[in-house]
Amino acid sequence: MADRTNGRGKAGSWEPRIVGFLCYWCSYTGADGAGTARMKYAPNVDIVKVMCSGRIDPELITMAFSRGADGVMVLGCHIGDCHYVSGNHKTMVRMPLVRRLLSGLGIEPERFRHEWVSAAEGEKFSRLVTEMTEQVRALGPLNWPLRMRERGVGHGQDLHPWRGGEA
Amino acid sequence: MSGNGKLKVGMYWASSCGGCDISLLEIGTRLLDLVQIADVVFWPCAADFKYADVAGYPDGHLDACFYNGGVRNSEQEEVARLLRQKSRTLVAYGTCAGDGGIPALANLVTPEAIFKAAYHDNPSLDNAAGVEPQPEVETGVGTLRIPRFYPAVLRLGDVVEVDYVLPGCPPQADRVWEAIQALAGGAVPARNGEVRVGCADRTVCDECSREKRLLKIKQFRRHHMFRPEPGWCLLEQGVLCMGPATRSGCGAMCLKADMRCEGCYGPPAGVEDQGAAMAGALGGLVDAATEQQAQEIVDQIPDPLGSFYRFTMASSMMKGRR
Amino acid sequence: MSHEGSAGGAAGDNGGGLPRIGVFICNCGGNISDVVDVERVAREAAAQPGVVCSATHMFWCSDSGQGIIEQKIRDHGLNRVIMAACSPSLHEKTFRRTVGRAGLNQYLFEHCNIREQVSWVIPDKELATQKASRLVRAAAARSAHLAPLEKRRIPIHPSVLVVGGGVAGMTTARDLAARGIEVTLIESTPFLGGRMAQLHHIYPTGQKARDVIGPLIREVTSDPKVTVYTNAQLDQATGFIGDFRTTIRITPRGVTADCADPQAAIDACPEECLDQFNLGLSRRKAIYLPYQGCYPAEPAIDWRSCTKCGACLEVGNGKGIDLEEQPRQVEVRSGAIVLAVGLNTYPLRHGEYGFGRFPEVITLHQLNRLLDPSGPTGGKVAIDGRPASRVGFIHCVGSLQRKGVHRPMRDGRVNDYCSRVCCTTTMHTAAELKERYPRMLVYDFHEDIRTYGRRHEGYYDQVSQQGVTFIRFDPLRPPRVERDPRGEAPLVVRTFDRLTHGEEIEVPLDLLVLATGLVARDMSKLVDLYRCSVGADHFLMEVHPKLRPVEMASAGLFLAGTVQGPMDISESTAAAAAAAAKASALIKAGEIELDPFVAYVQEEVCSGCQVCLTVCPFSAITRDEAKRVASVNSAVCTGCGTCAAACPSNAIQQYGFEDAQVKSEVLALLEEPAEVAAVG
Amino acid sequence: MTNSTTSTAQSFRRISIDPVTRLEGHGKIDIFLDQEGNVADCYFQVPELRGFEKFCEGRPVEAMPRITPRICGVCPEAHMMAAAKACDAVYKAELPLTARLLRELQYNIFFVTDHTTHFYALGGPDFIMGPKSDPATRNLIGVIGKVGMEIAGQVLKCRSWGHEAAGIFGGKPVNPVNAVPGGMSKGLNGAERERLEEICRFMVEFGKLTLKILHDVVLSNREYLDLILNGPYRNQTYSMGLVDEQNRVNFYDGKVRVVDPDGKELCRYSPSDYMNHVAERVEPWSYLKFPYLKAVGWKGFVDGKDSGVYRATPQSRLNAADGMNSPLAQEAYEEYFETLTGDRSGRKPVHHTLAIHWARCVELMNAAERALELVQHPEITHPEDYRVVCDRTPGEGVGIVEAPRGTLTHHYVTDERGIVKKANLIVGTTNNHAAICMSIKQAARGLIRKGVDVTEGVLNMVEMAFRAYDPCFGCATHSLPGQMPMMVRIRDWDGTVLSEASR
Repeated sequence: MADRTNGRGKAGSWEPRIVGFLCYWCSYTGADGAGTARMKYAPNVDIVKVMCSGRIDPELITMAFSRGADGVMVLGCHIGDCHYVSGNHKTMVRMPLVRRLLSGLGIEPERFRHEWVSAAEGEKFSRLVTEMTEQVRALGPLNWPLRMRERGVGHGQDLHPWRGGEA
Repeated sequence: MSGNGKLKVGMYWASSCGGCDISLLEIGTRLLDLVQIADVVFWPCAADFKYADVAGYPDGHLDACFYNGGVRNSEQEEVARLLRQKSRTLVAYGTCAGDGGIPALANLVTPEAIFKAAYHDNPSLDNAAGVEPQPEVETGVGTLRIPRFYPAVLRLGDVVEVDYVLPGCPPQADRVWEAIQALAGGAVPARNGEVRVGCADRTVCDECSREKRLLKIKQFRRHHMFRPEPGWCLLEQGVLCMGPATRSGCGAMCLKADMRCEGCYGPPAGVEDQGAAMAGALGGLVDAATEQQAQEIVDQIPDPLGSFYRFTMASSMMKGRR
Repeated sequence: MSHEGSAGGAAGDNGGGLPRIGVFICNCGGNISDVVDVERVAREAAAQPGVVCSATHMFWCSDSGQGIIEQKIRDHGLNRVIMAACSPSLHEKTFRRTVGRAGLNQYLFEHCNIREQVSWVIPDKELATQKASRLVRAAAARSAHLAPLEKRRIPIHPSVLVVGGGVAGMTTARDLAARGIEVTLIESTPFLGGRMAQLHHIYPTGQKARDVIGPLIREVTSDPKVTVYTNAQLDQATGFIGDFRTTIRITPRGVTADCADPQAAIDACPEECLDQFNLGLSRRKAIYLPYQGCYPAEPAIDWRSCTKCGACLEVGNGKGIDLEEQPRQVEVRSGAIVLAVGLNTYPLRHGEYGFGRFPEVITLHQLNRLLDPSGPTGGKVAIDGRPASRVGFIHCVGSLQRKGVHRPMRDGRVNDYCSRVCCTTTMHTAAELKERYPRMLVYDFHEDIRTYGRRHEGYYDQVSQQGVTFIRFDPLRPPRVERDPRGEAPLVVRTFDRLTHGEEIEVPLDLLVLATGLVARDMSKLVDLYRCSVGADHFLMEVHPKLRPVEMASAGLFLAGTVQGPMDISESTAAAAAAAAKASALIKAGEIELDPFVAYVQEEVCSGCQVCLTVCPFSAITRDEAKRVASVNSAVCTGCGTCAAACPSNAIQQYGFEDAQVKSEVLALLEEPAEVAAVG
Repeated sequence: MTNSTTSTAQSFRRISIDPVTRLEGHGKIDIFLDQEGNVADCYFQVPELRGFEKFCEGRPVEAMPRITPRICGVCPEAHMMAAAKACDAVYKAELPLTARLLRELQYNIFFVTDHTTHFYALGGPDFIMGPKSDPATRNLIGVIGKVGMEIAGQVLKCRSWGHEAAGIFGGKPVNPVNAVPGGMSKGLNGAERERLEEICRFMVEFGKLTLKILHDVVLSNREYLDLILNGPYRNQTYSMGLVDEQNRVNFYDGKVRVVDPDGKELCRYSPSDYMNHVAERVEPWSYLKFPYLKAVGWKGFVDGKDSGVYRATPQSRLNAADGMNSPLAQEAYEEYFETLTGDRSGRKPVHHTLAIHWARCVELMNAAERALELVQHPEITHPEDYRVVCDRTPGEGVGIVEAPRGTLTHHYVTDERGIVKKANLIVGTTNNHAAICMSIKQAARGLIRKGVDVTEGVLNMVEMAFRAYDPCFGCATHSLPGQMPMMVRIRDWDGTVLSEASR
């Protein structure tokens, strides 16, 4: 697997790239809480804010993996706490479905985490981030685009078509 | 245009089943109209033009070429490149060429596993020596060559630039005839990379006449294990119908036979990953109060990957297994 | 320090044409710049496509900072602004207004959190700077897809619903009415007054509780602007800020104003039950009045113990009493809602410090009833007629509990917080005891004493001079209460006194008073109806403890009093007044501006599959039968985006969180950074 | 393709026909000439593999009737029916009468449509236009011009009505969806039944017309008759076919019967123990496997009683049976055997490869008559009995039908939830693979000899050897899509390409 820093970590070392989808009312505020409390945790999870975990379309998750993420984390409000009543109920059904799809595609379960984090659980958030970063680091880079390129698969227009195959 | 003012058209088949070629015959008596306006200059299924003939044509000789089937081996890619060179308009005809189709389910398994199942681990096999097809074989009289087997099924768009995609498994006859007339009349939408023709911008639900009662799904059920109520939306009865996440154009024919849509017309206009779009929709429709209940209901779907990506594994974002 | 791209271009042409992005990175007075190399982030931002200027500043949120931003927007004709600073929950609104003042649409703006989620949590400078730069790059990519949006203007119905008829609820109702605002006050029990009515003397003024609550009740109930409903529970609630519709279920009272001789009816009633007002220390009739001068004046019928025998009817020949009264529903429309439902005392377990096993063990609250002349013992401190001459107090019963040391409550939680009011109340009550019975021996078993309030320390000094014996126990080895084996006194308390270096002592007592803590009420109904967020301690959570202490995350809901946590009466009324002020500001505004992040339908690709109709939690989406497509009612839509994720053809999108915007953000995070020339 | 020259002791000149055309699927023929210009050896290669057997694993078994039709777009109904029957076996479901009637009716209508496609579009042009006619017109469009609009209209009408019927049953004309475990997804109402009866009546007339065209154009032409009887197109192999209780040809159900080259019955087995009778060999130079009869054993690509090679073509079905189950077809059956073997009873098998076309027309006639008989059955429009619910625990099951090209076997093993663990498919054309290779070699040897100018017409006559089988390499290579047209290339003895034999 190519050892690219992809703009993260010290030159030469590989750092896991994890996309975190957080709902604004609970998990995002919880993450802020971890910040206010100056808790220290791994920098590998880049947070994408959505209003409710119900907005997280499985297409965003497959897109993240297919474009090079080594892990994806989805956080939402505990059931019953959702600012929009049942936004997280949708997430509660979608995520097991996504988990079955990803495991069918050979992606290790540790690369996809779905947890509930309330606005008061800054500590839980920082623990989840560090724990998942270490698990993904142990698994090594996923690097789906390169894997698919080796199987001769182009990504349609944006990546050049596969030139392999002698006459 | 050839000398006699008629269009020169061709049809080729790669990793497909021939259903698309037969679907061309499906236009029925309009075939006679086609014969008036076009000459077939290459159609292995039904005409004797050989490769050498195609190689002999000048570049851009064909006005339009229908290429059906995914690209599964080196020869199919070669023919794809050859036809691209020889055709002004290259149409990915049918879901296999556009999205990989059912053969692309093989992207869920490794090439080694396919060979093992076909040539080694098979109840009616007599292959003690463990012989496997080889790209090159020496015989007493000369070398025999067969194409190299690719590790994954590719969409036509993965190997050459495709002008239009005509989805469907196979494309519905009326849509095919509309596409042919458009090509003949030159009234085709501007090209900007795999424009989808012969289909609408909506989904199968738009064409399906079954009644919707806006009820949440309590459990998933398999069609042969219960008798679905006729006339009522199958998805709401718990049958995993891909209608909401499938482009329309086929006239919801399967639904008319009381069978679920399996997504053969590919993802709707604004969607890149058909399976993920369906997973998103199901998340909203299932009625679960607790996580354990949600897991139970989700586990009732026997084969999510095979159902959500039955026709579009090769055009999904993930393309296939690791 | 700023990196200027090409100047010029119309000032803020509102999103049209190619993006001209301005990136503003805040030092936050070192909070960010101590860890993140803000200059490098600015440089790297300047290299991103579409970015025409990037600049850093000590405090962008300062007036001078905001002025510079406005100037740069005009100078460079910026049509996108990226703010990389603190969390959006703090200053996103501030900077949106700044952008607005510069003539640019407020929603062509991205707020990037590089303080709470970067500089404060990543010690390594290099990693923190890379992350900040990456997040700015993603925000820039996302901003390119933004389009101008307009805030939604929702009219505010000019009335407020106050839930809870205790001191807090009534204070809020009074303050709102004083500002000319219609108020509906609902109280779940048959009488106003709440917990305060059960108290005797209250600190710090030493007045009688009822002398304070009485005038407040009269003031509130006589004000034409206030409509009071007692015996009223919340039933259903729909709507949203500016137009809440709450259905209230009024349980029958059984007695009306024209009941001629209520006391006769009470006397005639054969059924007796524990008097909850006196906390079970005495009994009362099924038809009852809690105390003299209560409001409403008519008695109420306790349907759990009334057998409808009809004895009370015969006395007043049936006038004014109706045993067959049916519950009724009332719908209340309000622009805002103030929750003042109060709290509960700690539920003592049977046998905890002997409570329930020995009659001589009572709670501090029950002692208050004993001291009250109109109370069950007419003011005498006696149990079953036996006057007490040796009284002990135990502090922190059900407060400052530690996991593993104290047994958790039924729901598995331990109250690890201090209930604030019990220490001062204990001191104040002990002082009254010593005043009334100077020769009474009073012992105070405590782990800690926190008389924190203004003029509260005085009670501690007074009690010390009056000769109360203080015994400090180790919380890991709390006092044990048993029958006195030698029979000198009903009870004996054994503990280790840390003030005398852990000497074990035994104290014979006639009466033991437990200073029980305070816990939250069951909030599940409120959470169901109004989606309030609840803290780990189950009290309702405010948006921000310092900046917005009495507002809730659910827009239009306010907190008054102990619903938010243990408080004494003065703190509770202060909070209630704040809630009233905030609510009236909302009502007086007449309309409210809400974020425009609602859903919208792209009709050309919608096929009317109605998945979104089933998905929407607020049924804000209906089907347009003519066009056979979905349509969103943007007034009802709260902007959660669930439908956008559910729509299988991506036909329904959410303003501000469209697929293109979120996807471009994710893609930017995953791409390698553009090569950054090392600009000086 | 550049190929390195191999200097074996005695070098050979290679003639390639690449791709083979007017068939369903991909294929390539390489003919090697020795110094004297005679055919030293000849290879028919199938260059494709898809892996259905592997990627069906993990799918629910009820998906098989909807996935396997994509093995072949020409005979999707065959795969759907075989898969549905295998599913019935997996769930041990007993189908009600109506369900069985509906299935056989749909299947016979499909048989008529499919045989029409081959006779007029794929195999027919060689006879109707002539084997050496101009390749540009030697196709369906040429046939339309030759036989005239009146007959061409009938051909196209038969095709479109056949597909309309498929549409009535299965919702989709190509790749139907309506056969499900336990029966059919939807029954027939009165109006649909009437329309189908009208279609079946037309098909019976069309069957007669086809037999007449066969007589007028092919059998009455001395040159063609001589080509059929005495041309290099004759392989003495075993014959396999599905037969009913009275050993009459049945396309949908029954037992598999095999007779030896002289007509004596070798075996008669039910679908579930197909593995005891048939095994498949693998050759390194082709993706397609070679089934043979276990009882006799694999002796290589040779004819005769002691070679395990068998054929399952329309001709083989007639050989393996003792007659047809409908009058007009029985009459055509007797005329077929009398002309080709002199014995009307059909006990003596016919081995003329080109005569398969004729047998196909006999079957077309039978299918049309059988369909008409079924559509008039009183129980056919029963409102309920078109399916049963499968509630037994799934296990293992085999389903066999006669695909137009040959006996089609689907064998599934599932777990207790009905998820396929193992799938084995022996498909119509695969049965005939060894025979096809032999026929092509025989034709090449017969037609290409020293001093004969290898023209395009000659090469086409070599291709006629495989077209008779109406091969479907999409099916054959269910593990392959079977689609790479054949190329024709002539190389000098040292392997350099002399010229691409362009037609």
